Amino acid sequence: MISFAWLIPLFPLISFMVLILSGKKLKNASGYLAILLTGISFLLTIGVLLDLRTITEFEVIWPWLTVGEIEFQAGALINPLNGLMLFVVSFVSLLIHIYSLGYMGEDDRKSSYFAYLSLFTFAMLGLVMSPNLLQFYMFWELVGLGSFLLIGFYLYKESAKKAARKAFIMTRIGDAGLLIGLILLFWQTKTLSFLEIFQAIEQQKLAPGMITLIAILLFIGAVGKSGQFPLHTWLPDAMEGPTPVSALIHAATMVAAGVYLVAATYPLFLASEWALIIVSVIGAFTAIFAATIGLVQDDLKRVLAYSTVSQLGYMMLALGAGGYVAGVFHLTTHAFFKALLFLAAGSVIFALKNQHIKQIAGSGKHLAVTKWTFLIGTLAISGFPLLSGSFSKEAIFAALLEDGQYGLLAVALFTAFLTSVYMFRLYFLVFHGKGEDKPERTVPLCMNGPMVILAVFAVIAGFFGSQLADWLAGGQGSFAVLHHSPTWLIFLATLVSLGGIVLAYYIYLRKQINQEEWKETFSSTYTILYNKYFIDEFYENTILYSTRAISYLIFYIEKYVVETAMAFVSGTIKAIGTRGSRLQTGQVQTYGTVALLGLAAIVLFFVVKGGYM
Amino acid sequence: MGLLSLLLFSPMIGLLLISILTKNSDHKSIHRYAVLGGIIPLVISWVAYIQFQGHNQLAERVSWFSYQGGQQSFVIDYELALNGFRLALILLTTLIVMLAILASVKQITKNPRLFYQWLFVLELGILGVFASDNMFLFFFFFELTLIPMFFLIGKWGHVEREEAAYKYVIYNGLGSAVLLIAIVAVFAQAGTTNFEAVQAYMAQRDDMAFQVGVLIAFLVAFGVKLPIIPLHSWMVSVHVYAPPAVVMIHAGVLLKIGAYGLLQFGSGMFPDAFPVFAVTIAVLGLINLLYGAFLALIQDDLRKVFAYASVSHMGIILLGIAGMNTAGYQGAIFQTISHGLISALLFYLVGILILRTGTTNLKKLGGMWTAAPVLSGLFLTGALAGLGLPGMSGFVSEFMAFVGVFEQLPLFGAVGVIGIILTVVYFLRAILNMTFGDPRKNKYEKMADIGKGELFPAGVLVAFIILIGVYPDSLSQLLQITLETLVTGMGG
Amino acid sequence: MSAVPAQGYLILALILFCIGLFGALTKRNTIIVLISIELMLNAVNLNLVAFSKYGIHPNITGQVFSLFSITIAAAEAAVGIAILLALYRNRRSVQINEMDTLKH
Amino acid sequence: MSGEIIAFVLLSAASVIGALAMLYVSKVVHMLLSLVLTFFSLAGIYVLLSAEFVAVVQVLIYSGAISIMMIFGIMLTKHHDQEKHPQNIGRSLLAGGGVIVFFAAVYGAIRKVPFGEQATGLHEANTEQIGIKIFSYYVIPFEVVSVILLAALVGAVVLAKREGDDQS
Repeated sequence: MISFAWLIPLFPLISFMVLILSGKKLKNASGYLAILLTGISFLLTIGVLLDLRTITEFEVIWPWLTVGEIEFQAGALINPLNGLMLFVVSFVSLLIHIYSLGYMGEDDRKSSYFAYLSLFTFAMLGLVMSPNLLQFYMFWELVGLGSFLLIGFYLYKESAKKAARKAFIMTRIGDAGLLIGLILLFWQTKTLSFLEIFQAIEQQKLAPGMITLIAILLFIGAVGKSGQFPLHTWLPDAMEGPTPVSALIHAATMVAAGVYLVAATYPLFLASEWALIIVSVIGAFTAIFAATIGLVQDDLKRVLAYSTVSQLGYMMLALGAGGYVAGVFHLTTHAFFKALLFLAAGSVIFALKNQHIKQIAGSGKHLAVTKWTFLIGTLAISGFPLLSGSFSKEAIFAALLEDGQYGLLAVALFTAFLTSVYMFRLYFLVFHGKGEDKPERTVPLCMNGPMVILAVFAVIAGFFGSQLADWLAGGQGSFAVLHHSPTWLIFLATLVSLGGIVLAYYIYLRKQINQEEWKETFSSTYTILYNKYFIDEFYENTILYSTRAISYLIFYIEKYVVETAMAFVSGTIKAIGTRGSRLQTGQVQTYGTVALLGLAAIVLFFVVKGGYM
Repeated sequence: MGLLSLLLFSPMIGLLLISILTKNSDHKSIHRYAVLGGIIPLVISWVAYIQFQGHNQLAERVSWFSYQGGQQSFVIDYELALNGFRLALILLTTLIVMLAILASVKQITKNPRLFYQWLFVLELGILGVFASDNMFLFFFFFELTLIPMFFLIGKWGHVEREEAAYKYVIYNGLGSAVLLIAIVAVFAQAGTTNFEAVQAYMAQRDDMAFQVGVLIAFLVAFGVKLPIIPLHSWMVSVHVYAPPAVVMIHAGVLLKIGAYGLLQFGSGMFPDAFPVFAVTIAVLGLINLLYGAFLALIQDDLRKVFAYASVSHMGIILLGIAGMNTAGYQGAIFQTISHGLISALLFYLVGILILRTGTTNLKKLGGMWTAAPVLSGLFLTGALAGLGLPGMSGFVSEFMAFVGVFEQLPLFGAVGVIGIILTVVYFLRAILNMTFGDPRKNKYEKMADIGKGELFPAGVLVAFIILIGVYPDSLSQLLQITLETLVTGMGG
Repeated sequence: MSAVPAQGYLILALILFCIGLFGALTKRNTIIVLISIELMLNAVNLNLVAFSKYGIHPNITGQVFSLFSITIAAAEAAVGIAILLALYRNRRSVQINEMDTLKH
Repeated sequence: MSGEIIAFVLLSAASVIGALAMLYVSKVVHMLLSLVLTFFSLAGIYVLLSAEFVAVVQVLIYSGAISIMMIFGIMLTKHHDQEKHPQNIGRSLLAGGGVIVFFAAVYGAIRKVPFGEQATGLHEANTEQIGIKIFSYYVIPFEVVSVILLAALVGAVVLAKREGDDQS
């Protein structure tokens, strides 16, 4: 089965092509077609996973582009990490295809939606099985395209347009770093294949400084894609897309691709101490930074978006601290519970047609399945004991402890506390309260089903931590170790998580602590947080402004310097023309004189030079 | 008459077909004959492609004239020869001319007979430029492209068409003058204009100063054509004021003569002296890339955006050439072909847009997607191809060009990558402003989507763009031998 | 027998040719321009005849050709005068500087 | 100093003086007459060059036919015309300069040209020799020249005819 692994991404691609070429003809069938083909991919993935128990590594490559003696290749690389990612992607993607059937039920551009979704699935599957960085980069960009198209799906909305554009551009900034990094890497090692790069690093063919530079450049790519500070601003805006899209792309898969990139090129990062430090510091900062913003946002999806940013920061933090397994583990569990949270949020929006949590004010409680699944998701992300999130977070704390990063550990713990506060704020505000609005629609089974399945995974995924470590160790070797925390740390983590829940309970449910009063006392802090630290405005006023300024500067150069030069040239030519036309007197004798002068000149030349040359 | 001559002069058949028609014959039959005339070179060029695959070379040579001067003999022959690069450009030419004719069917209503006559002369000239194997023929056909373009712009263009046509002719005329001087200088030294013979002569003479001097002249001459900043303003006005069908050819093929010339004349004839210019070309490339990109950011006219996008893309060609290695050259060549296809696609769509709305002002357009989803989708596809999305030809060429330039000049490459970010910004800004957004803002709410018949040329272009993007070896296999000669000539 | 060198005849012819040329380029009366051209032709004839006697291969052909050339000169003069008359009828002038239709 | 040299000097002086006079007299008719002098003296020079027949033709055609025709031309147009000194002095200077350069260059060339022996038998039955040459070797050019003359004749008549004459 594993030798057919390269077929996996092709089915969604077929789906995309059929749907995009058939236009609106397929109508409802489009959804079923997409689900069918994604389902085939998922089954194939399962088959591949079964094979992976015995074969730890499988690579198939074809020549793709010949450049003189260099040959760039395309193909598929299956190792435990890739296999895991394949599973996560195809599984979540399948569930979300099914969910979308209900969510997008009445949209008349449904076939476009499913086409884009299939395109994204194709790209994401291709991404996680790339045997080399070039193919990785290509799918990386295609994933961005899928995300862009889906964010801008409601294209008549001005905000969707802006969000889509922003997402594409911000991630592209990261991609530029990635591109530079991979080209540098290519000239250092003469190859882009992951395996050969790792060999080169093992043989210490690269200068340490160069490794650090390349690792940082690759990390810039990951920062862009995974919404890490300072390129995170697109991710919350990306919530303009349909909610299932947010679940798939901006929670479970694409944004995790940055983490995956770091994981996939982990030997490179391990070879450079500085790169690891930068990864962990950026991760930690993003985690706490986004969590604080998440505390005060009022938009259901935005809170989840900031929570995603924060959790991705966690993963980076883990990877930076040497917690390879912890990072990948958290990536997996996060994929399940965050997809679940988004799907549940989608149900709320679907049913109530509202996503402002203060306006919803508890109306979510009429949706029983949604309420319970959302609660499970919330508990998981808060690190409630025995749910998946608690295990993966604990692994991260352990890794930090092992690495001796006590400062970062403190940050991580505090972030965990904030996480449970804002997540339960969300939960209490949406599902507990007066609840005056009755749902306009009932949530169909095809939406509830995936939510329940994901809820199950969100509960149980945490128990497979050590299996995951063994699994990953099969492919990668030494660094794939799951760190275990000492008891006091487990206790502390649980305490922090519960503390957050309790605090949220008192503030938002019992209202014993008046949040309005807090708002008054810390009004400036509140404003800063509510406006996301004014990062967008900062970019607006610095980068965008200076870009525009350069543009206008060049515009004026163009207008005055170049055009003047142009006018000068054409003026000169015109002047020559006018002068020349004066020779054109119409008088034969003048012409004759000119001819004679020419003759005289030629004769003179011959006489003086004695011939040609 | 060999296959190459047949190919070269095949546009004459179309020209004759059109000329047989009287002035009063109805436009439909003129268009029909023009399409027929466009198909003939297309078919022959593909036959040549198949032939070329068999032998990997295709050449013709007829002695023309020679004379003695001093101890040296001076020879000018009628020499045609193909290599992979030229063949690729010829295939591109015949394809794009064909599609331009299809585009003209609806867009040209004023005296189509004369229009097509000029168009076929133009095609003849372009084919000649790419097929000729010596500088003399090259120059002859190079000049031959000048005149038809002048009339095509001046007579069938928009608004400031005559101004644009004069700008075109003045700039290119000056460029040709410089080119002629350089060619004559080389001819007087080497006694031949054949590319290979000149290369052999220069290698044996080893006169660096002379070579550098001539190369500067070539750089200027082809810099006008490419265009290199600050010699670009003619090109912008041609993009804006020429009829879109003509711009398809202009941006798609004619600008490529500059890139082709730089490679063929620069590295093809002066392999020893050319690397001296690596940094110069890299700097020029960067300037082009960023200058074009920054200007494209703030334009309000879609055609101007695309024009500056072309300027910017030419920067990538220059960067690739500056790499002075296989990857860079291949990137430059890929970019030539790829940009040809992409800009042809974009201007084809612009033509359709003008038919529907009569404007390309971005401030007047908006929310088009609701009314015309397919047209908008194609615009977006073109823009994505232009901004170098993987899976389309633009990415492969950009990637290789950057790989090439990174070997020796990594800093230039790194700065150039910034240009790629800007590319995204300006393309998305233009396309999204036009297609996305509130449909109620769209003054042309009832505009028709692209028709079934109009879909074909766009489809063909998209297919080629994706083919090269998904499987670039289809093109790069064709180029390997050419590249080898280009690069090995440089001593590795 | 003779002491006149061939160069003498050639130089005479050259002088006459140059005078004719100068006249043809500067005189304003069309008839004089015409006749200056005749003078140039005459100088050429002189050359031909001189070469027929002093050339590397002295030959009667030179004289024959001077005859041809005189014939053509006569024809030319006749047509020239005819054109001149036609022009004069239209323009009432034989001043060459008033004839600048080539410019327009 | 042989008689031939004296004759040559006199005749060439006369022809040059005639030509120069053409340049510097002011009346058109006088110009023409001074050129007739040149033509006559050239005929004399032809005789010196053993080309008696050509000399006679020269007198007949140039000094006779063409000069008469030119005089008719002058008569039929503005015969009182006076040639003032050319107003376009710049152009005259340019032309003069060009002519002088040309003269100097060709003069230099002539000085260097080597010449062979002079022919001896040219003056014996000169006319006969010419006749034989024309009617044996140069028949076709001769015929072509006749055609040209005919064409010139017809052309001259057509051109000189008044335009209104077509009707009558």
